[in-house]
Amino acid sequence: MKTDSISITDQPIDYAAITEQVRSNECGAVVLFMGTVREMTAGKQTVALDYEAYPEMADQMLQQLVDEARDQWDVHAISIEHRVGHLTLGEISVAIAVSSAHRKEAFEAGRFLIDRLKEIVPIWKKENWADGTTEWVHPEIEAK
Amino acid sequence: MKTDSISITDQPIDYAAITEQVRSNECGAVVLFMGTVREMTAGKQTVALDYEAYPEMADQMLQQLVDEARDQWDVHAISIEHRVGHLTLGEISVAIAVSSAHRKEAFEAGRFLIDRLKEIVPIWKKENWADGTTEWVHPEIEAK
Amino acid sequence: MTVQQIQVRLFARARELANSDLISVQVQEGTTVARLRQALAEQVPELQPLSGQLLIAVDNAYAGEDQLLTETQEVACFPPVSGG
Amino acid sequence: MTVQQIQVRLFARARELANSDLISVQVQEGTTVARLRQALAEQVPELQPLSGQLLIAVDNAYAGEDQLLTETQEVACFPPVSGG
Repeated sequence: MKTDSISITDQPIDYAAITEQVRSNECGAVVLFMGTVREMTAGKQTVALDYEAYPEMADQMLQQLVDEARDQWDVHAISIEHRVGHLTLGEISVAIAVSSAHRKEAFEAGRFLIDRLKEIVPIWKKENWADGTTEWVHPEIEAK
Repeated sequence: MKTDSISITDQPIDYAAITEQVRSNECGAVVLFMGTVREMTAGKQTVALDYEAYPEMADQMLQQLVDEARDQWDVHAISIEHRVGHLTLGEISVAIAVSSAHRKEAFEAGRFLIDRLKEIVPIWKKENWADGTTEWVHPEIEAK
Repeated sequence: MTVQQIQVRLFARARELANSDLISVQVQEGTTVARLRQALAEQVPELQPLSGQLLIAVDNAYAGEDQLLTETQEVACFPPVSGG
Repeated sequence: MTVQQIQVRLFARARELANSDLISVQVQEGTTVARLRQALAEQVPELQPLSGQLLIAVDNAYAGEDQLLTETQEVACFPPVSGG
């Protein structure tokens, strides 16, 4: 039985390492999700994102998400890593790997984990727009 | 714009290479699915799987699946590799990577591609059970 | 009517049962997939364990039962797929 | 009633607006999250642009408005999250 893994890091994410953490002979399926820094958002060009976390609470919330996923799906192992600091275009901000005997569970738990992560894990990003301005991204006040 | 990639191979699958093929600054999301050789199936122990393909038709069907996925979702790039030959426990039989601007499309297209692959792509597997017997897996006659 | 030979590629359990990856089946010219199916059953009785399960592909696509067959097409016969 | 100081950690835009990652807020002893919110608004007017959006966490968990606060708890204040 593999143990789950959660971490907040200021180093580049090694997604193969995250994936290997969940692979097992007990599993027929692995799903890996990665968030990467996208250049264009709503017609505006980004050059970089700065991520900031409340690390102690983020750890707790990630653990809560792992527990919630295990309550709902029969998964074998979960590994989640979120990066903080200055990320340039194309870099990986988050990687979530889930393994399970069959594919349904790995897909559904993976989708659940990233959806919930974006709702409750205390991490924030600031856009560094190509025009030199910066802007914190806060979902509920984006419309402003 | 990245091009899609499909292949049938008798070599071990390098899932990082499949993943890198779809990554792009235009994307905020990458989903990778992998099928791996599971030791236990319905209480029986496997030691290996032999995969056989009808390679020319499998290529055509994989291309059809890519076209079907692109008809339904706004994805950036798709890369699919399926292995044939003798696979031992834990080895990767198939890897499917999908990238898109937002995560919804990558998850949905990835799930669609593996579901459809298992329905129409002419590839077959034979169980090498731990008791020394072998058995072709054919979904519609599994109940026998 | 003219008799023709259709070469049929076999895969997976069909290949193993027939102990060959290519068999020749004798049919009437202008035959259909459905008639090929009958001819296979008669001329290659080894495939009987897969009877009713066999799929027919023509030129790398799944074939309908009414599809006409010619000698120049690539025809294949195999059990339900189980890849992934 | 006794007055107490509550240390509040700030993150992201809240931290930038207040120009500090830790502020001290004066409240009555036995105060609630809702009253802390009021005290923040009065004593740290720099946070006004986030008014109505700020979330309060106590001991690394989201806090309800009626939750009681003590000096020994870790309290944090931040805008809606946007990780991933």
